[in-house]
Amino acid sequence: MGDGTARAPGAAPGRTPIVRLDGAGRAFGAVRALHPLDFAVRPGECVALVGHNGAGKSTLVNLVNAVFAPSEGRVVYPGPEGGDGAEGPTGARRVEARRSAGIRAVHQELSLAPNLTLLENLRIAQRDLTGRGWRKRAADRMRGAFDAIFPGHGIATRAPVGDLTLAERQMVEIAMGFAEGAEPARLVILDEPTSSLDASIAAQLVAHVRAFCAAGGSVIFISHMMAEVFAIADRIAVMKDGRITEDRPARAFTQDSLVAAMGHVATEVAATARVAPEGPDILGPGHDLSARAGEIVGLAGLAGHGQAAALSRLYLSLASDWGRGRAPRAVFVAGDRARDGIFPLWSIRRNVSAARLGGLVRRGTIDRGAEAALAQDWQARIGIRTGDLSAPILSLSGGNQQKVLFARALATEAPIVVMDDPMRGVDVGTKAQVYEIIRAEAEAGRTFVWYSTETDEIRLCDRVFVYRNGRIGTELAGDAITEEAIVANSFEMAATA
Amino acid sequence: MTPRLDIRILLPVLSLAILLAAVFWLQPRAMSYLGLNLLFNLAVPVALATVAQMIVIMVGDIDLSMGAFVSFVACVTATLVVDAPGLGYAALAAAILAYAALGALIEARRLPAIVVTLGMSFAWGGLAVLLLPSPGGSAPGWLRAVMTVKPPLVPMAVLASAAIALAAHLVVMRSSFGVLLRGLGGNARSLGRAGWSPVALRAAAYGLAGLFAVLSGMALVGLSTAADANIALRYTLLSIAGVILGGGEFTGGRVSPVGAVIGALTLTLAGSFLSFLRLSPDWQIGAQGVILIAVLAARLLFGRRAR
Amino acid sequence: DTSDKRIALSNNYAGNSWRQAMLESWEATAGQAVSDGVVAAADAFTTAENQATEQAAQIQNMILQGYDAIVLNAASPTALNGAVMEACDAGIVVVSFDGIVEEPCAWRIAVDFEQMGSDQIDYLAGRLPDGGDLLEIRGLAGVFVDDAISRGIHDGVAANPQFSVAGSVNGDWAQDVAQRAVAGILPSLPEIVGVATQGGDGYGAAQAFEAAGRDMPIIVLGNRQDELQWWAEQRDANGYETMSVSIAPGVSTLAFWVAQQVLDGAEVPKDLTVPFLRIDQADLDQALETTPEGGVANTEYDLEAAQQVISDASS
Amino acid sequence: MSALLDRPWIWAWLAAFAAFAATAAISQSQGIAGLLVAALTFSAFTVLVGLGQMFVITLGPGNIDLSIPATMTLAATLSLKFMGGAGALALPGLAVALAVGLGAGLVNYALILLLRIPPIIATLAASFVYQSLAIWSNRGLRIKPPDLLSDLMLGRTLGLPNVAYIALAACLLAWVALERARYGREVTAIGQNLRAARFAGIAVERVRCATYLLSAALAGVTGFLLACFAGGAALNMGQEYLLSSIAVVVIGGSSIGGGRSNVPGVPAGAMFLFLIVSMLNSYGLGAGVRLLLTGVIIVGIVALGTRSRTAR
Ligand SMILES: Nc1ncnc2c1ncn2[C@@H]1O[C@H](COP(=O)(O)OP(=O)(O)OP(=O)(O)O)[C@@H](O)[C@H]1O
Ligand SMILES: Nc1ncnc2c1ncn2[C@@H]1O[C@H](COP(=O)(O)OP(=O)(O)OP(=O)(O)O)[C@@H](O)[C@H]1O
Ligand SMILES: [Mg+2]
Ligand SMILES: [Mg+2]
Repeated sequence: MGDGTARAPGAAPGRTPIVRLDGAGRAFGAVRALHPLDFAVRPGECVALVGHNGAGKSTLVNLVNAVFAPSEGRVVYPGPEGGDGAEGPTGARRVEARRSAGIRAVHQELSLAPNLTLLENLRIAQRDLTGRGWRKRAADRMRGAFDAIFPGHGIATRAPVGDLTLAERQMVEIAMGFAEGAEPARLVILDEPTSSLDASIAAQLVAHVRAFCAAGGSVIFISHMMAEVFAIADRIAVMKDGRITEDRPARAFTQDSLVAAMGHVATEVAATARVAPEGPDILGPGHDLSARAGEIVGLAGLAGHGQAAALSRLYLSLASDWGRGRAPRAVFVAGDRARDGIFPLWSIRRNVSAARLGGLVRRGTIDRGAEAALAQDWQARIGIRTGDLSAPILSLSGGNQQKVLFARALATEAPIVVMDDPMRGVDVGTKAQVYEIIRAEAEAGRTFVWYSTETDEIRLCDRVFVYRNGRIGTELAGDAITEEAIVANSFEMAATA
Repeated sequence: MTPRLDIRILLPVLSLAILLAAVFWLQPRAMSYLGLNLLFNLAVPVALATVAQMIVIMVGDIDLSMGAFVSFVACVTATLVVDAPGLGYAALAAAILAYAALGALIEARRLPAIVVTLGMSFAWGGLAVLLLPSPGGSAPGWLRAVMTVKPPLVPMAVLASAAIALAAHLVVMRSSFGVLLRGLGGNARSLGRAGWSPVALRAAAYGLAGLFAVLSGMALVGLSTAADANIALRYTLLSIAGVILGGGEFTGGRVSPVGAVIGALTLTLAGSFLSFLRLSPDWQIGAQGVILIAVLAARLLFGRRAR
Repeated sequence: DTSDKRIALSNNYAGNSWRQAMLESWEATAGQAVSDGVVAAADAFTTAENQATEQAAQIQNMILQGYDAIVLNAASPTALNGAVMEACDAGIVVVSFDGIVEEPCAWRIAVDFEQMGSDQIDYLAGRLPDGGDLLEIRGLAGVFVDDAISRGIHDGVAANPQFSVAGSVNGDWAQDVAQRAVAGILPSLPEIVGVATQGGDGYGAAQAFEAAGRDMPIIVLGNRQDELQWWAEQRDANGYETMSVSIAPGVSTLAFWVAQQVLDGAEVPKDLTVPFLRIDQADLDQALETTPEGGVANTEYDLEAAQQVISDASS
Repeated sequence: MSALLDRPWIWAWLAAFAAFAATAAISQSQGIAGLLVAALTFSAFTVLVGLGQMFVITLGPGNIDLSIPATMTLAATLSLKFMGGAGALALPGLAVALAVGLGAGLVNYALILLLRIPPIIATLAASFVYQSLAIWSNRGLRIKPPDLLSDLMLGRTLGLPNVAYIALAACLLAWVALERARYGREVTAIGQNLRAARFAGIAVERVRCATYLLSAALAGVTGFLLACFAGGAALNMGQEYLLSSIAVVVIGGSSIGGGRSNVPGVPAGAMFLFLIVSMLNSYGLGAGVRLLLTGVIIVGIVALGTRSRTAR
C-alpha cells in the first residue's frame, strides 16, 4: 500500500500545503481508480500530473476538488494561516472547505451550463455574486481574467455559452478558474485544458500559468502534451494504474525519460515518409475539400475557423438520415465525446458496435456472439482499459472513451473516415498505436479526413488544408507540411503576404 | 442583445401581433377598451399557469398535474378561503409547500418528474372532488374586485399580463437566484460541484411554480366567481403549448418568461379568432389544431435549425 | 318581430352521440327558422374539451360579436357565472339548458335530474318488491349532473329500504369506460338485482355482466339506439323487461324558441322544467323505429310546443 | 433475487399483484377468475397502445404521441362505417383501420420533421384535426361491428380472452424488436443522444418516422379492436388512453427521458392501472378518495422503483 507515498516535493518544502491527501484513495465498486496515497500542493507550486489514460489523474484531482469523497484516508485543506485545517465529511461541507481554501477547477468534461451566459455561469461558481449590480461585478471580473490570460480574445458576454465553440467554452472555463472572486484563486486545477485549444491560445495559457505561479499561486496541470508539461511544470508527478510512481522536480526528467516513466516506449512520430497516393477525388463534387483513395487529408488552422463545420457538412453529405444502404460511405470519429459520440446509457460493447449494426444482423436479429467478438477484437487492438466490456461506457476514463469511438469507426467497412480532433485526451502511448493503425488502414486503401489542433498530427498527413475564416486558405502537400508553414498560413497576414 | 435572443422573443411577439390584427379585422368591435378586456381577461389565469409550467420546464421537467392543481386551488379558493379564510390561506400555503416537497423528492430520489406529476394529477383531482363534489362556491369579494377592476386607459387584462411577464422576467432572468434555477436545467452537475444543493434548488423551483399556479387558480375564481373540480384541467396542455409557443424548449433550461406569457395570450386569442371565423361545428375542433400548427410553423420562417 | 335578431349556441362538448344529436336538432330547427326569416342568424359554436374556461371565453367572444341571445349548454353551473353576467350586462338574452347556469339573469331550461334518479329506484321497487343489492353507475366526478342524479338515486334508495347500493363506479357517461369499471367491480359484488345508470352506459354494463357470466339484472338504460336494440333483442329472446330514461337532445330546439320568444318580448319565467324522455316496455318498438341507427331517442320542439311549455310554466 | 429486484419493471408487477390480491381478498371464489379475465381483457387494449407509446418515448426527451386517442377514434369510426356490419369485409376493415393509423402517423411525423414542431405539440394539434374528421365522417352515429368480429373480440380460448393473446403476441414482437433487432438498438441510441446517433451512421429520420408510424398504426388497430369489442365506435372512445398509454410505459419502469425502455413493464403497468381502480371501487371508496389514492400509489411505485442508476 505505501508504495505510492509522495516524497517531499522539491519546491518550498517549508510552507503549509493548500491541500494535502493523507492516504486518500478511491474505488468505484470493484474498480480501484486510485490507491491510497499521500500528495500535497504548496503555494507557488506548479505541478504536472502525467500518466496513461485511466491512470487516475482525474480521480486524484476530483478528490482534491471535493467532487467526491475518498473511499479511505483524508483530504485536508489546511487553512491559509497554517491551522489544522478542515475536512468536510458531508458533500456540502467538503465543497465548502474546498472553496474557502481557494481551490478552483477546470474540468476535463466541460462543466458549464450551456443555457446560461458567461456571466451567469460565473455567478454559479462564485456565491458572492448576488444583490444589486451583480452582473456588473461579474462582468468586471470576467473581463479582468480575459485581459490577463487571453488578451485580444473578448467573448460575447450575452450569448448563451452553448452557442460558443468548444475552444471558446474551454477558454471561458479557464478564465473563470483564474477570475477574481471573494476567495481569490490559490490553487487552480487544469484537467487537460489545452485539449481543444490551438497552439497560439495554448501558448497564452502557458504564459499566464507561469506568471500566476511566480506570483505565489499554485496549479495542478494535467496534459498528454509533453512539450506543454515541460513548459509549465516545476514539479511532475507520474501516475500509473492508480498510483503515483514518481514525483520529482521537472528538471529531473527529460522528455524521453518522462515517457519511459509513464510506461510507454518513446516513438518517433512521422519517422517514415509515406508515398502519397495518386488517383481521382473520391469525395465528389460540392466540397471544397478533396481526397484520394488511401490518402490522409488534414484540416488545420486556428480553432474555430470552420474546420469542424466543414467536417460535419462533409460527413452528413456522405451519410443519409434516411437511407440504410448496404455499407455506409463514411464514418465519423467525434472529438466532443459527450455531445457527438457517447451513448451514455450503454455498455462499452454496445458503444463499439453502434456504427456496424448492419453487419451484425443475422436472420433479423443482432448476432450477439459476433458483437462480443468484435468488441473484444478492438479492445485488444486499441487497448481499451477495462476488465468488462459490459460495464457502462461512463465508467471509462476520458481517453479510453475516446478509444471506444475510434474502435467504433474503424470497425466498419466505410472507405472514408472523418475525424474531428479525435485524439483529444488520448495518452502518448495510445496515440502512437492509433497513428500506426491509421497508417495501416490508409495503406489498405482507406481515406482519412482529419481535423486536428495538434501540429504533430497534421504532419502525419499527405495533404493539408489550412482553414481561415470559414474557408480553405491554403493547401499544403508533402514536404511543404511543416509547423512553420501551418502556423504562418493560419494567420491572415501570411495569406496576404 | 445577440440575434438569437432576439428571435426567441421576436417570434411570439409577431405571432401575437398578426393574430391580433386578424381578430381586429374580423371583429372591429374588439378594438376597444371593453373588447380587449373581453378578449384577454381569461388569459390572465392561463398566463400564470404557463409561467408556472415554464419554471418546471426550465429545470428540465414537465408538470402534467398543472391543470388538476389549478382546479384544486380554485376549489380551495371558492370554498375554504371564503368560509374560513385562515384555514383557506393556510391550505394554499400548504399546497405551495407540497409542490416544493415534490421538487425535493424528485431530485433526491432522481424520479422522473413527468410520472410523479402524472400521479399527482390524480391526487389533486381527488382532493378537489372531495372539496367540491358538485360545482359551487363563490369568489372572495376582494378577489372579484381585483379581477374586475377597470383601470383608466388600459384594460385590467392587459395590465395584469404585462405585470406577470415583468415579474417572471425579473425573478427568472434577471435575479441571481433565477440564474441558479436556470443552471439547474442547463447543467445540474456543475451546480452540485459549485457546492449548491440541487435538492434545495429544485424544491425552490417547484415552490415558485406552485406559487404561480396558486395565483392562477385564484385569478380564475376571481373571474368565474365559482369553481368546480374539473374547471382548469385543460391548463395542463395549454400551459405546455404556451411555453413552447413562447420560444421555450423542453430541455436544457432554455425558456423565456415574457415569451411564455405572450404564448398564453396567443393561445387564448387563437380561440377567439376561430369563433369569429364562424366555422361549421364539425370543424371547430380541428381548426384549433390547424391554428396551433400554423403559429408554430411560423418558426420555420426564421430559419431555426434543427438541434 | 325577431327577423333581425341573431342567436348563438354555445356548446361545451361534441364528443358523444348525444351532443351530436343535439347539434343536429339545432341545425334542423334553427336553420329552418333562419330560412323562414324568423331570426337573422342561429350559429352553433362548440369547444374542444368539456372545459368551463374555454366556454367562458367563447361566451365573451359572442358578446363581442354582438349576438342578441346566447343559448347555452354549460360545462359548469357556476364557473360560467362571470361570463354570463357580462353577457347580461351587455343586454344579451342568455338561455341555458341541460347544463344550466346559476347566474340569476339567465333563463334555465332544466331537467329534474334528481327525479330522474329517484324514478329509476321507484321503477325498480315496482319490479322487485323484495329489493336486493343495486349497482350504481355514475358519470364524471365533480360534474353537477352526476351529483344530482346520484343524489336522486340515493334518496330513492333511502325511501325504499329493501334496496341497498352494493357498489358504485364512475363510467364517465362513456360506454367503454362503464364496461371497464363494471367488469372490475363485479367480482367483489354479491348478486345484483338492478343497475341504476345516468345514460350512455347501460349497454356497457350489460356487456360486462354478460362477459362475467352473471345473471342479467334489470339495467335502466339511457335511450341510446344500441341500448334499445339490445333491449328488444333480450325481450324477444327471454322476455327481458326494463325502462330507459334520458334527456332528449332536442331540448336545444326548445331553448332556441325560448330565446326567440324572449327576444320577441314574450313574458317567459326564468325557470322552465322539461320532462325527461322515458321509454317503457310498451313504447320500445315505436322508439326504436323513430331513433336513427346509432343515434339517440329524441323529441324536437316547434314554436307551438315551445309556447305550450312556456304557458304551462307561467300558470 | 436481487438481480430480479434490479429489473426496472419488477415494481409494476409487484404492485399489480398486490392490487389483484387485495381485490381478490373480498371477492367470491368464482369471482377471482372473473377478475383475472377482466383484467387481462381490458389491459390488452392499453398494452397495445402502450407499446407504440413506449417506442415513441424511447426516442428521447419530448417525444410523446398525444394523438393516440384521436387516431383510435378516427380509425374505428372509418373502418366500422366501411364494413357497415358486413362480416365479409372484416379483413378489409382491418386494413382500413391500419391505413388510417399509418396516415395519421405520417401526418404526425411530417409536422415534426417539416415544420420542426416539438412532437408533444405536433401530435396534440394533429389530434384535434383527427377528432374533427371523425365527427365529420359519421356525426357520432354508432355503427355495429360485424358479429363475427365482436364474437372474436369477446370470445375466449382455453379460458383466457382472445384479446389477451393478441396483446401477448404484440409484446413478444415488441420485445424482439427492442432487445434483439437492429431497430431497437437504433431507437435506444437515438433516445440517448440524437447527434451521436447521426454521427454513428444511424438513419435517424428513417427510424423516427418508422416509430411514429408504428405508434399510430397500433393506435388505429387498437381502435378497431376496441370498437369491435365494445359494439361500436364512439367519439370519445379513445379519451382515457391519452394518459394511460403514457402511464403504463413509465410505471413499467421505462425512462421517460428516452433511451431506456422495457417491454415487460407495459403489461404490468396496464394490469396495475385496471386493478387499482377495481380494488378501490370494490372497497367502496368514493371518486375523490379513489383518485387521491390512485395518485399517491403511482407516486409511491415510482419512488420505490426508481433506483439511482450508474450515471445520470
Ligand atoms: N464513475 C466511475 N465508475 C467506475 N470506474 C470509474 C469511474 N470513474 C473513473 N473510473 C475508473 O477509474 C480509473 C481512473 O480514471 P481517471 O478518469 O482518473 O483516469 P485519467 O487518468 O484521468 O485518464 P484520462 O487521461 O483518460 O483522462 C479508470 O480505470 C476508470 O475506468
Ligand atoms: N454476445 C454475448 N456474448 C456473451 N455474453 C453476452 C453477450 N451479450 C450479452 N452477454 C451477457 O449476457 C448477460 C445479459 O445480457 P442482457 O440481455 O442483460 O444485456 P446485453 O445485451 O448483454 O447488454 P450489454 O451488451 O449492454 O451488456 C450480460 O451479463 C451480458 O454480459
Ligand atoms: Mg481524465
Ligand atoms: Mg489539442
